[in-house]
Amino acid sequence: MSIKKLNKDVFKSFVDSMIASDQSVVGVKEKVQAKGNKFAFGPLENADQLRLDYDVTLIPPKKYMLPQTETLLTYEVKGESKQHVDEQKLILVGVHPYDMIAINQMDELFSQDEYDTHYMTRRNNITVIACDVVNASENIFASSMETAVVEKGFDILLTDLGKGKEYVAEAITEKGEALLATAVDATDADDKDIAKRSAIQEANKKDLDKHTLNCKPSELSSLLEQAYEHPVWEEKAKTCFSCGSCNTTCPTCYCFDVQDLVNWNLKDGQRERSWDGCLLKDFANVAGDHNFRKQKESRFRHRLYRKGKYVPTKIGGQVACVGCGRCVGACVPDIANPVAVYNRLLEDIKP
Amino acid sequence: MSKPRVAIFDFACCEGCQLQIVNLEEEILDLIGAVDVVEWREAMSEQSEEYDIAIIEGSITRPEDEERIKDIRSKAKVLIAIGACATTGGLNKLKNNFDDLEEVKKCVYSDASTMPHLETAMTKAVDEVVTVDYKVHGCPIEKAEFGSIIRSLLLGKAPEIPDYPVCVECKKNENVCRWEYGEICLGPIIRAGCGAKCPTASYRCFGCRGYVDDPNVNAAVDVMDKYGLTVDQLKSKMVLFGSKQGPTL
Amino acid sequence: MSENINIKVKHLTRVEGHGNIVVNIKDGTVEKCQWQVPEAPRFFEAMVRGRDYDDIQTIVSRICGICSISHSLVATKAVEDALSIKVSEQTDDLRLLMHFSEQLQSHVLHVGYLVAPDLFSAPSVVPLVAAAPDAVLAIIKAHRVANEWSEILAGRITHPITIIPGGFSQIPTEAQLRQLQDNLKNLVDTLLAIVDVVLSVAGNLPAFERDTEYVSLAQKNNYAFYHGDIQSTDGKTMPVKNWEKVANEYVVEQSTAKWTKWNRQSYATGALARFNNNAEQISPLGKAVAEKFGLVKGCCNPYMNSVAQLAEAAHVTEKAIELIDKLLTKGLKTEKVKINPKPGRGHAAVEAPRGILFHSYEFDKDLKCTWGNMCIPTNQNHANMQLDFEKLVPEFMHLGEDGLRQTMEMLIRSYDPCISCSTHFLNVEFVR
Amino acid sequence: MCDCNSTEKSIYLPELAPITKVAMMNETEMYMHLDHDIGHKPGQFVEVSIAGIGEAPISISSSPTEAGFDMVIRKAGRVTDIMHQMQAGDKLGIRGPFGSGYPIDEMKGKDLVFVCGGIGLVPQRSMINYIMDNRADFGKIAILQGTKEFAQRIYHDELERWAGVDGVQVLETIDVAHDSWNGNVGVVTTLIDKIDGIDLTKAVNLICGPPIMYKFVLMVLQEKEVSHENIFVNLERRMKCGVGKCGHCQMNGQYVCQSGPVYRYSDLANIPEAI
Ligand SMILES: Cc1cc2nc3c(=O)[nH]c(=O)nc-3n(C[C@H](O)[C@H](O)[C@H](O)COP(=O)(O)OP(=O)(O)OC[C@H]3O[C@@H](n4cnc5c(N)ncnc54)[C@H](O)[C@@H]3O)c2cc1C
Ligand code: SF4
Ligand code: SF4
Ligand code: SF4
Repeated sequence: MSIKKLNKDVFKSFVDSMIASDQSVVGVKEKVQAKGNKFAFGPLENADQLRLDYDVTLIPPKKYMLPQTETLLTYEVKGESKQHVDEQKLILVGVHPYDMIAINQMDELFSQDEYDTHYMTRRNNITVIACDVVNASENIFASSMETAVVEKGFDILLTDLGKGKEYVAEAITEKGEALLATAVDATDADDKDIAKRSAIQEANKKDLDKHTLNCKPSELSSLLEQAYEHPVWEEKAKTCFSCGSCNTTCPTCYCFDVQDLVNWNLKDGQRERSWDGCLLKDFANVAGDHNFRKQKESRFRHRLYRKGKYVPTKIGGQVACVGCGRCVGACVPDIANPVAVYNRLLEDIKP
Repeated sequence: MSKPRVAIFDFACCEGCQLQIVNLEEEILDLIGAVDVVEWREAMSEQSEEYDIAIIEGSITRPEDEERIKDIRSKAKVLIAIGACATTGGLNKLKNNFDDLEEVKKCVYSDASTMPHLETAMTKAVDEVVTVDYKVHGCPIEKAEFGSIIRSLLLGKAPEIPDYPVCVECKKNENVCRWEYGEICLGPIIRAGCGAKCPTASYRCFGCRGYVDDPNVNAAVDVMDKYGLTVDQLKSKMVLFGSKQGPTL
Repeated sequence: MSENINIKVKHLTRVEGHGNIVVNIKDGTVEKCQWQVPEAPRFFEAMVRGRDYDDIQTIVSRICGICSISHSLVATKAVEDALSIKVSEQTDDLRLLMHFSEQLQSHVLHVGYLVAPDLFSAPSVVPLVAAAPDAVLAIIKAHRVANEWSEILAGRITHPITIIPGGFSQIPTEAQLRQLQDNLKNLVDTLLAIVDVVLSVAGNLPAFERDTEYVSLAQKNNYAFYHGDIQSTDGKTMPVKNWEKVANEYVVEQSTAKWTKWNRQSYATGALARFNNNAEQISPLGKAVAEKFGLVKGCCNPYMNSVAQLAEAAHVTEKAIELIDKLLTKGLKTEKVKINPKPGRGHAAVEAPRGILFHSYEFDKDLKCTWGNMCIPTNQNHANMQLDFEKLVPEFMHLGEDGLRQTMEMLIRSYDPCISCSTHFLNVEFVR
Repeated sequence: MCDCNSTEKSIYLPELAPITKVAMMNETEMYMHLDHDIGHKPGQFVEVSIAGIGEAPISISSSPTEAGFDMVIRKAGRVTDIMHQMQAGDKLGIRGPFGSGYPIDEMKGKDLVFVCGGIGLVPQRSMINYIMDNRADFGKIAILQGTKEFAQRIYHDELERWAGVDGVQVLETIDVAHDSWNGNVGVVTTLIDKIDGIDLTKAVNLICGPPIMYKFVLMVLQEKEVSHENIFVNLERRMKCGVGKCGHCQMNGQYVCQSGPVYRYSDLANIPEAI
């Protein structure tokens, strides 16, 4: 498939023409209300709003596949239920490699064993335009997690060759190819452009390193094999608020709660699922008020085991922390950083 | 099945929570369709001694109020406390930080302090006097949450009232954390359910919904250093809606 | 005609807070006639002491759920006055816009939900749903639009969260303001429909007059809500910082709320007071509404307060549409709040929907509050209600017990009293 | 990525089935039968859905050799409260069966010991009755049932019936003595020594009861040197989806709704959260 080069103007009109099409387009924008320059994915009204030089978004783009809250079923109270599947088509612009890898993992998790048609239908209706990182965020550690570049999952990959003046765009799917074809003034990328792109990606593999994991991600599983009773869990969790911010901002967390709502007529309503978090106190509570993870430290440990050991066994060994650094910034007491925990374990344990 | 009879009563408060019921706007017609409102002093002249569900707004601040709430409890099958004043004592408990109210009154009114209408006592939340079946938190309550709790009860189902911190809803709303601006946001120890209204409006959570069941207040104390703040500053924020209840610093 | 009448209304309904009416008439002589306020005192003046300057608004907003925006605005103005903080023109305009939303919300609530049932001889708005569904839906719609308007500016409907000393924690987007402006334009017809409904039953407003002193804010070129000096219909004016010389609060036996007096034994405040002091500045639509009811400057019929509220509802809607034009033409700017607070004492006044509202605070060098004083409109009306009663009872006792009671209840309601807030300010001096 | 089309049936969509029989077993437990075949294995469970109220995981209590299926419901919360108000003819939403169930093949030809606490008997019954209907395939059977109080006993008719079957012994105990009870008094572990003619170390031991019970039963079996391979436990967890997505039932790396709720104890060696 094709690799094109788009200069600034061509790129802008490419984005504007997507916006003008019948598909909804969401991309990274500077958050207007916030005082700092934080970024968030939101609906684009024009190409100027798109900020591909962003560092990291407040919450990951998973919200488009697995929304904060979504309707699974509609029903008559105490009667028949109907499934509710959202089939809206969407173009998602500006997904960073680490977030793309997280989406790839989630695609696997929601399609393996029991196929989740709610997630997968949304996913299949999204055209993803990924982009390489231009500005490293404060806490990124994608270099350590081997997630600084991505090879699959997206439809088009954009690489900014410098200050938003020129982009290389590579389509790797039919959907992507068709979309890229609408950028009529784009030229074919030449070897020099592709070399520039490789240089940027190689640099990212090294430079997205605000925290450094002192082992290979593939070694985490065997590290954790021996770390269950380590004092670090209690040390760190002492100041844990059980606020779940490390879960809610994480691109690979996908646990959910399900609740039934009813309308005012008390006759119909909907069953909704919404994000949950394993750090929240009642996550493993059952009838009789028995809590299978009552202690803060056991919940704190569970998350880091999920990332480093449990989920990897379900998805062919890939570590379920992609190094976006969001939880590091989101944790008020500053204990959530997985690298800090894993490195602390490495001081005492050899994987 | 006949419609449940609902009576709404107020004690010491700003009546803002009752206003949220009015603020259901068009939905209030649905509410009236689903229940029989038999008493609601602020909105109607009818009064009734017979009701199934009593909705209580406001704190208990006088001995005569204690008698009144006990009487209401004895008549109601279900009693719901709405709003911070009723559920936790709320802002009214700021008063309880003064040690001796009798003396305070004497010093203020001198001779007049024995006048019965000036009687006041330490503020109590409703459940410090009678059993409360359900609580709708907030100052004021969120009308959406109130509606869904009422509908849940009408279906015969215990409502799901969150016992996790405001941060959960705040993060879902994609807010920038107030702590990043060096503000003391009580979100991590306060019960969610408001949709993180305040941080979403770029304002710190000041704790109107009361603490989660097991707030890690020690963590909050530990965190102050990291942000260059003092424990006194934390106390001064916690005291607003958290005086004399839950964990006190 | 009954010679003996005993009225005892405990906890008057359809008003905010608790008030009692007691009347004893024996052999045609009025022995007792009282407006009593038994509301539980809440001691806000004590509760603000020792608190941070940036928590004052959060605390005093809880004085009243219905006029929480007015309390928040006046408190913030007083805090800013005390700490020598200046705000931008944009902040001032946005706050005024927020303030207007509360006038509309509160007036619609009062006229639509609380007063209208009296005019229709119904115990509440509930039976009106069946009897006059269109009118009820119009009232609900106006109330909803007003609330959505508040929410855009204040962050939520009741107890604002965006007002901070020096500015706003967050301002609306231009798109939100445009949408709001559209909603307000669409609302005009709804408001006029409500006006017509009320007009059709306006004959049920009692014909009662008592020469009264009316006090409100007044400004040269504006129908004053948010800025201005204190003015009396008796011709006196007073700068806001001297408000305590206007209120002259005192404690009476029959009330947990304090009473006030200025140039006479009592004065009245509220929509009618504003109209009597500012009638020339009311917007064309407001003027048209007033004319429909024959409301003219100098009116001394307290029952006409509800009509003045309707005129003001039209006024604020029209003015808000203009104000949004001004804001959008200039373009909204995200302003970082940078302040350099200095300790001191400050005072402020705004017109709450029910009348003039005063707050004052003092802060020490740590910017902790050392003193606070607030005087709310209903306090300022209690004495006037009592004097109205004293003239009204002999004039209306021919209606018999039920008729008299109804007339008296309607009188209190027409003042739109906010009783629970009026009791928060017993002048208590706490010793720790 | 699978390109299955979106009209695929949702794994969260329940199917309505009418309740055909209900009976109160005691104050808190209700028996229910649904004439609805779901093709289950002993030890599996279903998600019961009442639209507007919610869902709850409930064990299947009957053997697949019988038509339809049985459930026993303890009144514990939202869904189970409403279930208790239901009658024959009312409909329930059903998803499932879910879970792995008992390892029938490996149990064949062996002696079996069922240790049950309270409504722990409910899921075990699906296996017990399967054995009763295929009696020749299995060895000797011991059924140990412990109940807190006399009034809470369930399935006592059936316990009696099983006791009459050749090669089956039923031992029952209650925690608190009662006038109408002249059987064993004490916790369920006190019954283990009373098992007659079964070598526990060669038998398959199946445990199901309240969370606290496992520790004590396992301790006794440990003393008796029963190998962990020969012990199976049936575990409860919080569940929302039943299909290995929502994360609530996870204990360490295992999703109980998929790999459980029945586990070979030796497989739990690296699952410290299990017991
Ligand atoms: C595999 C399996 C099989 C089971 N088989 C049976 C069976 O055969 N019969 C039977 O009666 N039960 C069975 N259970 C247990 C049953 O599923 C639970 O009792 C279930 O909670 C009942 O649902 P409910 O809606 O009635 O209760 P819920 O309303 O869910 O409440 C029950 C309790 O759960 C906790 N809880 C639930 N939701 C929350 C929340 N959001 N926040 C905090 N705490 C919460 C609380 O402690 C609450 O008291 C089984 C469970 C499992 C996992
Ligand atoms: S680790 Fe941090 S972010 Fe996660 S729950 Fe604990 S305090 Fe919250
Ligand atoms: S702003 Fe407050 S509520 Fe939101 S995440 Fe931060 S601490 Fe939690
Ligand atoms: S964010 Fe905090 S203060 Fe604001 S409404 Fe929620 S609980 Fe109350």
